[in-house]
Amino acid sequence: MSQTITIKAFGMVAEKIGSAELTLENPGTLLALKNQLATRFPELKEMKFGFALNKKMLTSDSVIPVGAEIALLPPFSGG
Amino acid sequence: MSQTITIKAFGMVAEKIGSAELTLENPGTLLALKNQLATRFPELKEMKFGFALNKKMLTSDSVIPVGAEIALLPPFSGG
Amino acid sequence: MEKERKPKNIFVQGAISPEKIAHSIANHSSKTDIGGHSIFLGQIRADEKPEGKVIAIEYTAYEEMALEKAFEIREDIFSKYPLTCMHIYHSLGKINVGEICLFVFTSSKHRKAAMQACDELVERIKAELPIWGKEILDTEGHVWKVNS
Amino acid sequence: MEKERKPKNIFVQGAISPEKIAHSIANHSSKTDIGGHSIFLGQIRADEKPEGKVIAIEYTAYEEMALEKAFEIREDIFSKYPLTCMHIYHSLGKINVGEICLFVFTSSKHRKAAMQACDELVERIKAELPIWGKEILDTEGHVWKVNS
Repeated sequence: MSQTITIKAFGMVAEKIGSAELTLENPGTLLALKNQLATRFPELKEMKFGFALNKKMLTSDSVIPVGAEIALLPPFSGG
Repeated sequence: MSQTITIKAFGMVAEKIGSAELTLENPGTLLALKNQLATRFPELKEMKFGFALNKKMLTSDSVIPVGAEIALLPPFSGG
Repeated sequence: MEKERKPKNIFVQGAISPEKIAHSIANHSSKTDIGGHSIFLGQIRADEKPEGKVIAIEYTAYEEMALEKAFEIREDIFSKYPLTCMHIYHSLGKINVGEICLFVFTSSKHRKAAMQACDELVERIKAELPIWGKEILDTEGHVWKVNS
Repeated sequence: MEKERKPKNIFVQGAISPEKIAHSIANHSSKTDIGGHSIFLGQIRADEKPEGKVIAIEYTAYEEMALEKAFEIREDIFSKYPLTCMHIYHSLGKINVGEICLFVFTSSKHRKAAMQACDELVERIKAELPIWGKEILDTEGHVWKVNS
Protein backbone atom coordinates (compact mmCIF):
# COMPACT_ATOMS: atom_id res chain seq x y z
CA MET A 1 0.00 0.00 0.00
CA SER A 2 1.33 3.39 -0.97
CA GLN A 3 2.56 5.53 1.88
CA THR A 4 2.21 8.77 -0.03
CA ILE A 5 -0.16 11.59 0.82
CA THR A 6 -1.41 14.45 -1.34
CA ILE A 7 -0.87 18.05 -0.30
CA LYS A 8 -3.15 20.66 -1.82
CA ALA A 9 -2.33 24.32 -1.39
CA PHE A 10 -4.68 27.23 -1.97
CA GLY A 11 -4.70 31.01 -2.28
CA MET A 12 -1.67 32.79 -0.89
CA VAL A 13 -0.04 29.52 0.24
CA ALA A 14 -0.17 28.03 -3.27
CA GLU A 15 1.30 31.27 -4.57
CA LYS A 16 4.17 31.15 -2.05
CA ILE A 17 5.18 27.56 -2.58
CA GLY A 18 4.70 27.86 -6.35
CA SER A 19 2.52 24.79 -6.63
CA ALA A 20 -1.06 23.80 -5.92
CA GLU A 21 -0.45 20.07 -5.46
CA LEU A 22 2.40 17.94 -4.10
CA THR A 23 2.82 14.26 -3.36
CA LEU A 24 4.84 13.42 -0.26
CA GLU A 25 5.85 10.38 1.74
CA ASN A 26 3.49 10.23 4.69
CA PRO A 27 5.37 11.78 7.65
CA GLY A 28 2.88 10.09 10.02
CA THR A 29 1.47 13.04 11.93
CA LEU A 30 0.39 16.59 11.27
CA LEU A 31 3.19 17.89 13.49
CA ALA A 32 5.81 15.99 11.49
CA LEU A 33 4.27 17.32 8.28
CA LYS A 34 4.41 20.88 9.58
CA ASN A 35 8.10 20.51 10.35
CA GLN A 36 8.80 19.00 6.96
CA LEU A 37 6.94 21.81 5.16
CA ALA A 38 8.74 24.46 7.21
CA THR A 39 12.10 23.03 6.20
CA ARG A 40 11.19 22.73 2.55
CA PHE A 41 9.36 26.08 2.28
CA PRO A 42 10.86 28.52 4.79
CA GLU A 43 8.59 31.30 3.40
CA LEU A 44 5.59 29.50 4.94
CA LYS A 45 6.82 30.37 8.42
CA GLU A 46 5.51 33.92 8.13
CA MET A 47 2.11 32.86 6.84
CA LYS A 48 -1.05 32.10 8.71
CA PHE A 49 -2.80 28.99 7.46
CA GLY A 50 -4.75 26.00 8.69
CA PHE A 51 -4.93 22.35 7.70
CA ALA A 52 -7.74 20.14 6.48
CA LEU A 53 -7.44 16.35 6.53
CA ASN A 54 -9.68 14.70 3.94
CA LYS A 55 -11.78 17.90 3.77
CA LYS A 56 -12.24 18.38 7.52
CA MET A 57 -10.51 21.16 9.41
CA LEU A 58 -7.85 19.95 11.85
CA THR A 59 -7.67 21.77 15.14
CA SER A 60 -5.01 19.70 16.87
CA ASP A 61 -2.23 17.26 16.00
CA SER A 62 -3.46 14.13 14.25
CA VAL A 63 -2.25 10.88 12.81
CA ILE A 64 -2.28 11.10 9.01
CA PRO A 65 -3.85 8.00 7.45
CA VAL A 66 -2.53 6.32 4.33
CA GLY A 67 -3.47 8.13 1.11
CA ALA A 68 -4.73 11.19 2.94
CA GLU A 69 -5.40 14.49 1.27
CA ILE A 70 -4.05 17.36 3.35
CA ALA A 71 -4.99 20.89 2.37
CA LEU A 72 -3.12 24.06 3.36
CA LEU A 73 -5.75 26.73 3.84
CA PRO A 74 -4.99 30.43 4.27
CA PRO A 75 -7.77 32.52 5.91
CA PHE A 76 -10.98 32.25 3.90
CA SER A 77 -12.12 35.30 1.98
CA GLY A 78 -15.19 34.29 0.04
CA GLY A 79 -18.25 36.48 -0.42
CA MET B 1 -64.28 81.09 4.64
CA SER B 2 -65.83 77.63 4.39
CA GLN B 3 -66.29 75.78 7.66
CA THR B 4 -66.40 72.38 6.01
CA ILE B 5 -63.87 69.62 6.49
CA THR B 6 -63.18 66.57 4.34
CA ILE B 7 -63.41 63.09 5.78
CA LYS B 8 -61.54 60.32 3.97
CA ALA B 9 -62.20 56.72 4.89
CA PHE B 10 -60.04 53.74 3.99
CA GLY B 11 -60.06 49.97 4.03
CA MET B 12 -62.60 48.33 6.27
CA VAL B 13 -63.93 51.69 7.50
CA ALA B 14 -64.71 52.88 3.95
CA GLU B 15 -66.42 49.55 3.34
CA LYS B 16 -68.56 49.92 6.49
CA ILE B 17 -69.71 53.47 5.90
CA GLY B 18 -70.19 52.84 2.19
CA SER B 19 -68.21 55.87 1.11
CA ALA B 20 -64.58 56.87 0.79
CA GLU B 21 -65.06 60.61 1.09
CA LEU B 22 -67.51 62.89 2.91
CA THR B 23 -67.77 66.64 3.42
CA LEU B 24 -68.97 67.77 6.87
CA GLU B 25 -69.48 70.97 8.78
CA ASN B 26 -66.44 71.35 11.02
CA PRO B 27 -67.50 70.09 14.45
CA GLY B 28 -64.52 71.95 15.98
CA THR B 29 -62.63 69.16 17.74
CA LEU B 30 -61.71 65.55 17.14
CA LEU B 31 -63.85 64.47 20.08
CA ALA B 32 -66.90 66.24 18.65
CA LEU B 33 -66.22 64.63 15.27
CA LYS B 34 -65.97 61.18 16.88
CA ASN B 35 -69.37 61.66 18.53
CA GLN B 36 -70.91 62.89 15.30
CA LEU B 37 -69.54 59.90 13.34
CA ALA B 38 -70.72 57.46 16.01
CA THR B 39 -74.25 58.83 15.73
CA ARG B 40 -74.30 58.81 11.96
CA PHE B 41 -72.56 55.42 11.53
CA PRO B 42 -73.36 53.22 14.54
CA GLU B 43 -71.49 50.31 12.88
CA LEU B 44 -68.21 52.18 13.44
CA LYS B 45 -68.49 51.63 17.19
CA GLU B 46 -67.27 48.07 16.88
CA MET B 47 -64.32 48.99 14.68
CA LYS B 48 -60.78 49.86 15.62
CA PHE B 49 -59.44 52.83 13.70
CA GLY B 50 -57.30 55.91 14.16
CA PHE B 51 -57.41 59.44 12.83
CA ALA B 52 -55.00 61.51 10.77
CA LEU B 53 -55.34 65.29 10.57
CA ASN B 54 -53.84 66.69 7.37
CA LYS B 55 -51.83 63.46 6.94
CA LYS B 56 -50.41 63.30 10.47
CA MET B 57 -51.60 60.70 12.97
CA LEU B 58 -53.55 62.16 15.89
CA THR B 59 -52.89 60.63 19.27
CA SER B 60 -55.06 62.89 21.43
CA ASP B 61 -57.98 65.27 21.08
CA SER B 62 -57.25 68.22 18.80
CA VAL B 63 -58.83 71.33 17.45
CA ILE B 64 -59.75 70.79 13.80
CA PRO B 65 -58.64 73.72 11.64
CA VAL B 66 -60.74 75.16 8.80
CA GLY B 67 -60.62 73.08 5.62
CA ALA B 68 -58.93 70.17 7.35
CA GLU B 69 -58.67 66.70 5.84
CA ILE B 70 -59.42 64.05 8.44
CA ALA B 71 -58.71 60.44 7.57
CA LEU B 72 -60.24 57.39 9.26
CA LEU B 73 -57.54 54.73 9.28
CA PRO B 74 -58.11 51.10 10.21
CA PRO B 75 -54.99 49.12 11.26
CA PHE B 76 -52.40 49.17 8.49
CA SER B 77 -51.75 45.96 6.61
CA GLY B 78 -49.26 46.79 3.89
CA GLY B 79 -46.41 44.54 2.87
CA MET C 1 -23.14 69.99 -0.11
CA GLU C 2 -25.37 67.09 0.68
CA LYS C 3 -27.96 66.26 -1.94
CA GLU C 4 -31.46 67.18 -0.80
CA ARG C 5 -33.78 64.22 -1.02
CA LYS C 6 -37.42 64.63 -2.02
CA PRO C 7 -40.38 62.29 -1.54
CA LYS C 8 -40.34 59.61 -4.25
CA ASN C 9 -43.26 57.56 -5.43
CA ILE C 10 -43.12 54.10 -3.91
CA PHE C 11 -46.33 52.80 -5.47
CA VAL C 12 -46.49 50.44 -8.41
CA GLN C 13 -49.78 49.53 -10.08
CA GLY C 14 -50.07 45.72 -10.00
CA ALA C 15 -47.45 43.09 -9.15
CA ILE C 16 -43.70 43.78 -9.08
CA SER C 17 -42.05 41.70 -11.80
CA PRO C 18 -38.79 39.79 -11.38
CA GLU C 19 -37.58 41.74 -14.43
CA LYS C 20 -38.09 45.02 -12.58
CA ILE C 21 -36.01 43.63 -9.72
CA ALA C 22 -33.25 42.51 -12.12
CA HIS C 23 -33.28 45.92 -13.76
CA SER C 24 -32.99 47.63 -10.39
CA ILE C 25 -30.03 45.41 -9.42
CA ALA C 26 -28.30 46.01 -12.77
CA ASN C 27 -28.62 49.78 -12.27
CA HIS C 28 -26.22 49.52 -9.34
CA SER C 29 -23.28 48.00 -11.20
CA SER C 30 -21.82 51.44 -11.85
CA LYS C 31 -21.79 52.24 -8.12
CA THR C 32 -18.47 50.62 -7.35
CA ASP C 33 -18.39 51.66 -3.69
CA ILE C 34 -21.18 49.14 -2.99
CA GLY C 35 -20.11 45.83 -1.45
CA GLY C 36 -23.48 44.39 -0.42
CA HIS C 37 -27.14 44.56 -1.36
CA SER C 38 -29.95 43.39 0.86
CA ILE C 39 -33.36 42.73 -0.69
CA PHE C 40 -36.67 41.82 0.86
CA LEU C 41 -39.59 40.66 -1.27
CA GLY C 42 -43.12 40.19 -0.02
CA GLN C 43 -45.04 37.51 -1.90
CA ILE C 44 -48.81 36.87 -1.74
CA ARG C 45 -49.53 33.68 0.20
CA ALA C 46 -52.44 31.33 -0.49
CA ASP C 47 -53.54 31.40 3.15
CA GLU C 48 -56.40 29.22 4.30
CA LYS C 49 -58.95 31.29 6.22
CA PRO C 50 -62.07 29.98 7.92
CA GLU C 51 -64.01 31.87 5.19
CA GLY C 52 -62.02 30.45 2.25
CA LYS C 53 -58.63 30.37 0.56
CA VAL C 54 -56.82 33.56 -0.40
CA ILE C 55 -56.40 33.91 -4.17
CA ALA C 56 -55.25 37.55 -4.30
CA ILE C 57 -54.81 40.68 -2.21
CA GLU C 58 -56.15 44.01 -3.34
CA TYR C 59 -54.07 46.87 -1.93
CA THR C 60 -55.27 50.42 -1.39
CA ALA C 61 -53.46 53.28 0.34
CA TYR C 62 -53.86 56.79 1.62
CA GLU C 63 -51.24 57.62 -0.96
CA GLU C 64 -50.33 61.21 -0.06
CA MET C 65 -49.86 60.34 3.60
CA ALA C 66 -48.01 57.12 2.77
CA LEU C 67 -45.52 59.00 0.57
CA GLU C 68 -44.90 61.62 3.27
CA LYS C 69 -44.39 58.90 5.85
CA ALA C 70 -42.19 56.81 3.55
CA PHE C 71 -40.01 59.88 3.04
CA GLU C 72 -39.71 60.36 6.79
CA ILE C 73 -38.77 56.69 7.28
CA ARG C 74 -36.24 56.95 4.44
CA GLU C 75 -34.57 59.96 6.04
CA ASP C 76 -34.46 58.22 9.43
CA ILE C 77 -32.83 55.12 7.98
CA PHE C 78 -30.36 57.11 5.89
CA SER C 79 -29.28 59.02 8.99
CA LYS C 80 -28.95 55.83 11.03
CA TYR C 81 -27.01 53.59 8.61
CA PRO C 82 -24.19 54.36 6.15
CA LEU C 83 -26.15 53.41 3.03
CA THR C 84 -25.34 54.07 -0.59
CA CYS C 85 -28.88 53.45 -1.89
CA MET C 86 -32.37 52.65 -0.69
CA HIS C 87 -35.42 51.75 -2.76
CA ILE C 88 -38.98 50.93 -1.70
CA TYR C 89 -41.73 49.67 -4.00
CA HIS C 90 -45.21 48.63 -2.89
CA SER C 91 -47.99 47.37 -5.12
CA LEU C 92 -51.47 48.83 -5.38
CA GLY C 93 -54.43 47.02 -6.92
CA LYS C 94 -55.01 43.30 -7.16
CA ILE C 95 -51.98 41.04 -6.75
CA ASN C 96 -52.44 37.31 -7.23
CA VAL C 97 -50.97 34.60 -5.01
CA GLY C 98 -47.34 33.88 -5.87
CA GLU C 99 -46.77 37.43 -7.11
CA ILE C 100 -44.52 40.04 -5.48
CA CYS C 101 -46.18 43.02 -3.74
CA LEU C 102 -43.26 44.57 -1.82
CA PHE C 103 -39.66 45.17 -2.88
CA VAL C 104 -37.24 46.76 -0.43
CA PHE C 105 -33.65 47.22 -1.60
CA THR C 106 -30.72 48.62 0.40
CA SER C 107 -27.05 48.86 -0.57
CA SER C 108 -23.93 49.76 1.38
CA LYS C 109 -20.18 49.43 1.43
CA HIS C 110 -20.24 46.68 4.08
CA ARG C 111 -23.01 44.12 4.34
CA LYS C 112 -24.19 44.75 7.91
CA ALA C 113 -25.60 48.22 7.26
CA ALA C 114 -27.58 47.05 4.21
CA MET C 115 -28.99 44.05 6.08
CA GLN C 116 -29.98 45.89 9.23
CA ALA C 117 -31.46 48.81 7.30
CA CYS C 118 -33.49 46.46 5.09
CA ASP C 119 -34.88 44.63 8.10
CA GLU C 120 -35.82 47.87 9.85
CA LEU C 121 -37.37 49.33 6.70
CA VAL C 122 -39.66 46.33 6.25
CA GLU C 123 -40.81 46.55 9.87
CA ARG C 124 -41.54 50.26 9.58
CA ILE C 125 -43.28 49.95 6.21
CA LYS C 126 -45.64 47.33 7.64
CA ALA C 127 -46.29 49.25 10.85
CA GLU C 128 -46.40 52.86 9.71
CA LEU C 129 -47.56 53.19 6.12
CA PRO C 130 -51.32 53.68 5.62
CA ILE C 131 -51.80 50.77 3.25
CA TRP C 132 -54.54 48.14 3.43
CA GLY C 133 -54.79 44.67 1.97
CA LYS C 134 -58.14 43.13 1.16
CA GLU C 135 -57.71 39.37 0.90
CA ILE C 136 -59.84 38.04 -1.94
CA LEU C 137 -61.09 34.51 -1.28
CA ASP C 138 -61.96 31.65 -3.60
CA THR C 139 -65.44 31.74 -2.06
CA GLU C 140 -65.96 35.17 -3.65
CA GLY C 141 -65.93 36.83 -0.23
CA HIS C 142 -63.06 38.76 1.27
CA VAL C 143 -61.38 39.46 4.61
CA TRP C 144 -59.22 42.40 5.60
CA LYS C 145 -55.57 41.49 6.04
CA VAL C 146 -54.14 41.89 9.55
CA ASN C 147 -50.39 42.42 10.02
CA SER C 148 -48.94 40.43 12.87
CA MET D 1 -41.24 11.11 4.88
CA GLU D 2 -38.90 14.07 4.77
CA LYS D 3 -37.07 14.62 1.52
CA GLU D 4 -33.39 13.78 1.82
CA ARG D 5 -31.23 16.66 0.72
CA LYS D 6 -27.95 16.12 -1.11
CA PRO D 7 -24.98 18.46 -1.59
CA LYS D 8 -25.72 20.89 -4.43
CA ASN D 9 -23.22 22.79 -6.49
CA ILE D 10 -23.02 26.39 -5.29
CA PHE D 11 -20.33 27.52 -7.72
CA VAL D 12 -20.95 29.60 -10.80
CA GLN D 13 -18.19 30.34 -13.31
CA GLY D 14 -17.93 34.14 -13.62
CA ALA D 15 -20.27 36.85 -12.37
CA ILE D 16 -23.87 36.21 -11.30
CA SER D 17 -26.17 38.08 -13.68
CA PRO D 18 -29.26 40.05 -12.61
CA GLU D 19 -31.17 37.86 -15.09
CA LYS D 20 -30.18 34.75 -13.15
CA ILE D 21 -31.50 36.39 -9.99
CA ALA D 22 -34.77 37.34 -11.71
CA HIS D 23 -35.13 33.80 -13.00
CA SER D 24 -34.54 32.38 -9.54
CA ILE D 25 -37.18 34.71 -8.04
CA ALA D 26 -39.69 33.85 -10.78
CA ASN D 27 -39.21 30.13 -10.06
CA HIS D 28 -40.80 30.67 -6.66
CA SER D 29 -44.14 32.05 -7.83
CA SER D 30 -45.68 28.58 -7.80
CA LYS D 31 -44.76 28.10 -4.11
CA THR D 32 -47.79 29.82 -2.68
CA ASP D 33 -46.93 29.10 0.95
CA ILE D 34 -44.08 31.63 0.71
CA GLY D 35 -44.76 35.07 2.19
CA GLY D 36 -41.27 36.57 2.22
CA HIS D 37 -37.96 36.27 0.39
CA SER D 38 -34.69 37.60 1.72
CA ILE D 39 -31.81 38.09 -0.69
CA PHE D 40 -28.22 39.09 -0.11
CA LEU D 41 -25.94 40.03 -3.00
CA GLY D 42 -22.20 40.57 -2.71
CA GLN D 43 -20.85 43.06 -5.25
CA ILE D 44 -17.17 43.67 -6.10
CA ARG D 45 -16.02 47.00 -4.69
CA ALA D 46 -13.39 49.25 -6.29
CA ASP D 47 -11.42 49.49 -3.04
CA GLU D 48 -8.37 51.72 -2.85
CA LYS D 49 -5.40 49.81 -1.48
CA PRO D 50 -1.95 51.22 -0.74
CA GLU D 51 -0.76 49.09 -3.69
CA GLY D 52 -3.44 50.25 -6.17
CA LYS D 53 -7.14 50.24 -6.94
CA VAL D 54 -9.11 46.99 -7.12
CA ILE D 55 -10.47 46.34 -10.61
CA ALA D 56 -11.56 42.70 -10.15
CA ILE D 57 -11.43 39.78 -7.75
CA GLU D 58 -10.38 36.33 -8.89
CA TYR D 59 -12.00 33.64 -6.78
CA THR D 60 -10.68 30.13 -6.25
CA ALA D 61 -11.95 27.46 -3.88
CA TYR D 62 -11.22 24.06 -2.45
CA GLU D 63 -14.39 23.03 -4.20
CA GLU D 64 -15.01 19.54 -2.79
CA MET D 65 -14.55 20.72 0.78
CA ALA D 66 -16.60 23.90 0.18
CA LEU D 67 -19.52 21.86 -1.16
CA GLU D 68 -19.43 19.49 1.82
CA LYS D 69 -19.29 22.42 4.21
CA ALA D 70 -22.04 24.33 2.37
CA PHE D 71 -24.24 21.26 2.69
CA GLU D 72 -23.57 21.09 6.42
CA ILE D 73 -24.40 24.80 6.82
CA ARG D 74 -27.56 24.33 4.74
CA GLU D 75 -28.73 21.48 6.96
CA ASP D 76 -28.00 23.50 10.11
CA ILE D 77 -29.98 26.49 8.85
CA PHE D 78 -32.88 24.35 7.63
CA SER D 79 -33.12 22.74 11.05
CA LYS D 80 -32.96 26.09 12.83
CA TYR D 81 -35.47 28.13 10.79
CA PRO D 82 -38.81 27.19 9.19
CA LEU D 83 -37.72 27.85 5.61
CA THR D 84 -39.41 26.89 2.39
CA CYS D 85 -36.32 27.36 0.20
CA MET D 86 -32.64 28.22 0.41
CA HIS D 87 -30.22 28.91 -2.43
CA ILE D 88 -26.52 29.78 -2.38
CA TYR D 89 -24.45 30.80 -5.41
CA HIS D 90 -20.81 31.89 -5.30
CA SER D 91 -18.70 32.94 -8.26
CA LEU D 92 -15.38 31.42 -9.26
CA GLY D 93 -12.91 33.05 -11.64
CA LYS D 94 -12.45 36.74 -12.34
CA ILE D 95 -15.31 39.05 -11.38
CA ASN D 96 -15.03 42.72 -12.27
CA VAL D 97 -15.93 45.62 -9.98
CA GLY D 98 -19.66 46.31 -9.97
CA GLU D 99 -20.48 42.67 -10.71
CA ILE D 100 -22.23 40.24 -8.36
CA CYS D 101 -20.14 37.41 -6.84
CA LEU D 102 -22.48 36.06 -4.12
CA PHE D 103 -26.22 35.41 -4.19
CA VAL D 104 -27.93 34.05 -1.07
CA PHE D 105 -31.70 33.55 -1.25
CA THR D 106 -34.01 32.34 1.54
CA SER D 107 -37.81 32.06 1.54
CA SER D 108 -40.31 31.37 4.29
CA LYS D 109 -43.94 31.74 5.26
CA HIS D 110 -43.25 34.69 7.55
CA ARG D 111 -40.53 37.23 6.89
CA LYS D 112 -38.47 36.89 10.09
CA ALA D 113 -37.23 33.38 9.39
CA ALA D 114 -36.12 34.26 5.86
CA MET D 115 -34.30 37.40 7.05
CA GLN D 116 -32.52 35.81 10.00
CA ALA D 117 -31.55 32.72 8.01
CA CYS D 118 -30.17 34.86 5.17
CA ASP D 119 -28.09 36.92 7.56
CA GLU D 120 -26.70 33.84 9.30
CA LEU D 121 -25.98 32.10 5.98
CA VAL D 122 -23.92 35.02 4.71
CA GLU D 123 -21.89 35.10 7.94
CA ARG D 124 -21.21 31.39 7.78
CA ILE D 125 -20.37 31.39 4.06
CA LYS D 126 -17.76 34.09 4.62
CA ALA D 127 -16.30 32.44 7.73
CA GLU D 128 -16.44 28.75 6.91
CA LEU D 129 -16.22 28.10 3.17
CA PRO D 130 -12.69 27.53 1.80
CA ILE D 131 -12.85 30.22 -0.87
CA TRP D 132 -10.19 32.84 -1.60
CA GLY D 133 -10.35 36.16 -3.37
CA LYS D 134 -7.33 37.59 -5.13
CA GLU D 135 -7.84 41.31 -5.60
CA ILE D 136 -6.52 42.38 -8.99
CA LEU D 137 -5.19 45.93 -8.97
CA ASP D 138 -4.97 48.58 -11.68
CA THR D 139 -1.20 48.58 -11.06
CA GLU D 140 -1.06 45.01 -12.43
CA GLY D 141 -0.22 43.67 -8.97
CA HIS D 142 -2.59 41.90 -6.64
CA VAL D 143 -3.36 41.51 -2.94
CA TRP D 144 -5.17 38.68 -1.17
CA LYS D 145 -8.60 39.66 0.08
CA VAL D 146 -9.09 39.59 3.86
CA ASN D 147 -12.58 39.13 5.30
CA SER D 148 -13.27 41.38 8.25
